[in-house]
Amino acid sequence: MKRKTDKSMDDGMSIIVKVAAYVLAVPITILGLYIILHGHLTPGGGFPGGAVIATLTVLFLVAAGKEKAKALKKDMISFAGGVGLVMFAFFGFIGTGTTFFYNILANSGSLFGMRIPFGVNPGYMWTAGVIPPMNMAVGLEVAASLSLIALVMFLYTMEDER
Amino acid sequence: MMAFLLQHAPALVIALPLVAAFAMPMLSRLGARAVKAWALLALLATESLVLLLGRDVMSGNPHVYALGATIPSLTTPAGYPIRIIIEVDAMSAFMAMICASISMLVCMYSLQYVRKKGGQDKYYTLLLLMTAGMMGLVCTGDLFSMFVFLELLSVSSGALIAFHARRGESSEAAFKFMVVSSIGALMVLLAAGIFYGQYNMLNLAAIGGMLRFGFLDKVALVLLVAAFAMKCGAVPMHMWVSDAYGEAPAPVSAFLVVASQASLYALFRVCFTLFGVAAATEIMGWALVVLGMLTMFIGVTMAIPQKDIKRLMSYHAVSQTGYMLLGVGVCLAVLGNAAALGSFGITAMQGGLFHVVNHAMYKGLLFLAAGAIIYRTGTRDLNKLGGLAHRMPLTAVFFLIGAFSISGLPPFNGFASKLMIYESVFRFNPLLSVIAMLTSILTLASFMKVFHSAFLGPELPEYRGVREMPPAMWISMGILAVFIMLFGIFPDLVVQYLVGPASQALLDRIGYLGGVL
Amino acid sequence: MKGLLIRSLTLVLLFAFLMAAALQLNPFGSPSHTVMDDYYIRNGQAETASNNIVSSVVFDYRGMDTLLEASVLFAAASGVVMVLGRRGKDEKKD
Amino acid sequence: MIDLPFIAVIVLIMLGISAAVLKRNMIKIVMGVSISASGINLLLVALGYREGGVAPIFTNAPAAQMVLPTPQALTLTSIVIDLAVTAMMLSFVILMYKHYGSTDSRKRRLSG
Repeated sequence: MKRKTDKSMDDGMSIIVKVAAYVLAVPITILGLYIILHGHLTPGGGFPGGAVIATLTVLFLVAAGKEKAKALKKDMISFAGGVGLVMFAFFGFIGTGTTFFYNILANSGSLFGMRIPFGVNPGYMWTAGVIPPMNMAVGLEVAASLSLIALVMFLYTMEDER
Repeated sequence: MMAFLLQHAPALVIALPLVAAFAMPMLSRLGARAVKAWALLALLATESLVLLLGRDVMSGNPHVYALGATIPSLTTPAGYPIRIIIEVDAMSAFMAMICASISMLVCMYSLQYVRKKGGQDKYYTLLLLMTAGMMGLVCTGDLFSMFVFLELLSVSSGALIAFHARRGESSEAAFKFMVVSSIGALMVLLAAGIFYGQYNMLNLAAIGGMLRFGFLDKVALVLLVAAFAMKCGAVPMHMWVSDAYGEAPAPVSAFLVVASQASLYALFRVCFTLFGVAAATEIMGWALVVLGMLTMFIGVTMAIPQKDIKRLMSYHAVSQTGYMLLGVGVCLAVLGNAAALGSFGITAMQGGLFHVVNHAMYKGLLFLAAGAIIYRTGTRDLNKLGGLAHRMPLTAVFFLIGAFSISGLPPFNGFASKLMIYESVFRFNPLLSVIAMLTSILTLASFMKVFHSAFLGPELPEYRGVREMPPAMWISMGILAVFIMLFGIFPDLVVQYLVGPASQALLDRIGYLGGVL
Repeated sequence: MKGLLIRSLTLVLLFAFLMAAALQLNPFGSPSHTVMDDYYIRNGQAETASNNIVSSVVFDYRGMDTLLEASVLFAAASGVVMVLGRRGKDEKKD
Repeated sequence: MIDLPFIAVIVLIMLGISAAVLKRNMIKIVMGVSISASGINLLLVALGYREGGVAPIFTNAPAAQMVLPTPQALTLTSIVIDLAVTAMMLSFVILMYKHYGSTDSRKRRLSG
């Protein structure tokens, strides 16, 4: 079948949308990073934060259009996802001296190893052992995977019939 | 080192293929050779670890592993399990050995089979993820983890079914497979939610220990059995099997057989371990038996008129699943009756479980042989094939071994397990045994037809240039064929050392619960 | 239209079945057994040093699930790239 | 007392499954599976609710009973899995649309 592709969409949307997208990109990134880094203190974590960062890609795809999207490297995004997961599994493996997935950093006094008292407290950044690094790893992976899915689907559906 | 590996083996058998898959995007930059070597290496390591673990478990030493606890055996720090617990008893080890061995052989076969097509690194990534999902499904002792592993298995196998995505039919088969398996997985999740709401536990053993068998538990039982029966391709939901097995690349089809059997394992685990005698065993057992009979008979009758070689084999795969359901269903039906259980129930179950491993091997061999035919001739239409025995004698021999084995001819392994099923089922209900034998005869007839039309007859001019398959393919098939012969010649040893402990473990509900609690 | 009838009948049966189950669940807002979750709330801060108990369940007590869930997403991404992202004319037999 | 949340959840699940079973449009089938997954997620969260409870996070928490944390963790997991499954199924629908020119499941080639 023939699907009509709108050539004018190849370069993305109008300048207004583009500028708005670039302006929005900063707060979206900051929000995503905040959600990832404070996953052990406030609602959120690697998954929601990663999804927020992945919306950046979607925004870019919609605003910048097909030609710019083609310049994104799928291999690199996939690589980033793999790195995130290997990091995650690594933090699982370093506990293997005790058991797989043992939280070896918690209460150890080292990085992220601060003790916290029981009960309500204002929230300390350097706590929770391997949970914050795992959040970061998962955030990287989720952002990469979702971006990759969005990018590939976008390119495939925008592609002309050959 | 050995003791360390053995202690952490239950977690490592799942983690190894996973990590190998995660590292794949990095290795793909080094080229296709590195990807293949890495995948094969990872699966070899998994296989050796599983064999190490399996030898220990089969000698009567089940492993329990609490992930993230201060010591692996600390399952109940407060009197109840709070972490995910991997529990490997003889049954789990039995299934894990099947999964690991077949995945390794499939990977070896794929090295040459998927040579010319793009997306190889993704193919091996998904193969490794599928292995991890299967290993997890058979090893885990946690209901929610079971759901997650099931989804990992179905997402990765769904993608692999659509490997030849531009054909259209394969994406259609994959879509159908994904819909069925995601609805099945959602039913498992719903059952897990029901259990969680009642007992505040997700561990299989803990739930089993607290089971009251009220109305909600029965709902959960029905949901779980329906979901896993759907996933293993029992009859009312068998339509996805023929599409998925038929459209997937041949090595993936061979692997999907094992994936279905992992679901079958989950079904048995739920019936025997989670519910046990508490379930209305008579009704449940008969339900499985009837399901098995229908699956067996409808599968084979739909297979006979097929023209597509892989589609035909898929319907036979459905039909063979019926034998396993029949054998284990008979055992479930007499579970409350000690005399009947001792005299034929255990034999029926051993027959069913023996058939699981045999089916994985001969169906794998048949699918791989079909793959070899497709690889060399480029067609899968039986009407177009013919006279291949002149050009591909090795493939013909392997196909014949698989065909004899699936039809239950001595001295192949299919005969050994089918004989055990016939004998024991005859004492339960003679009619069922007769139908099972009839199905076997129909299977033989169907495969003789295939063999005749694909391999025998005069050499066709269009296949004059066809050569024997490349070495990696026949080596992996040869290993399967050798094991089929060995299992057929020494069935008593296999039953004694592999199937016997597995069936004992499945019956030993108290032992499984006691491992955790 | 026989197939439609069978499907609708199955759906109605399933609906009745699940509804009967829903009416039997614990009353909303007061779960009857809470031992496991009380353990998390009581000991989560001491054992994992995380203020967010959900995080400590996700990444510590049920860490394997999370690894697996991330790998499901990874599998989906790999699968989507594999089926949609391939360029070139490498389609052939099988 | 009738527990409205649970009834609503079952209605949602059944809506999704009905759509998946009865609809012809494949996009709607995907939507149906997604809806029933959401229904089950809601069921999990509803099972863990305690009357008047607050989120199980100690950072500046008000002094009240906390709701159960496990269902929230399970829901988080299951949402991501559902997302992955939906992405996978949608890509198959895209492929089929490209191949057959329709999202109608009756136009498919495979039978049975």
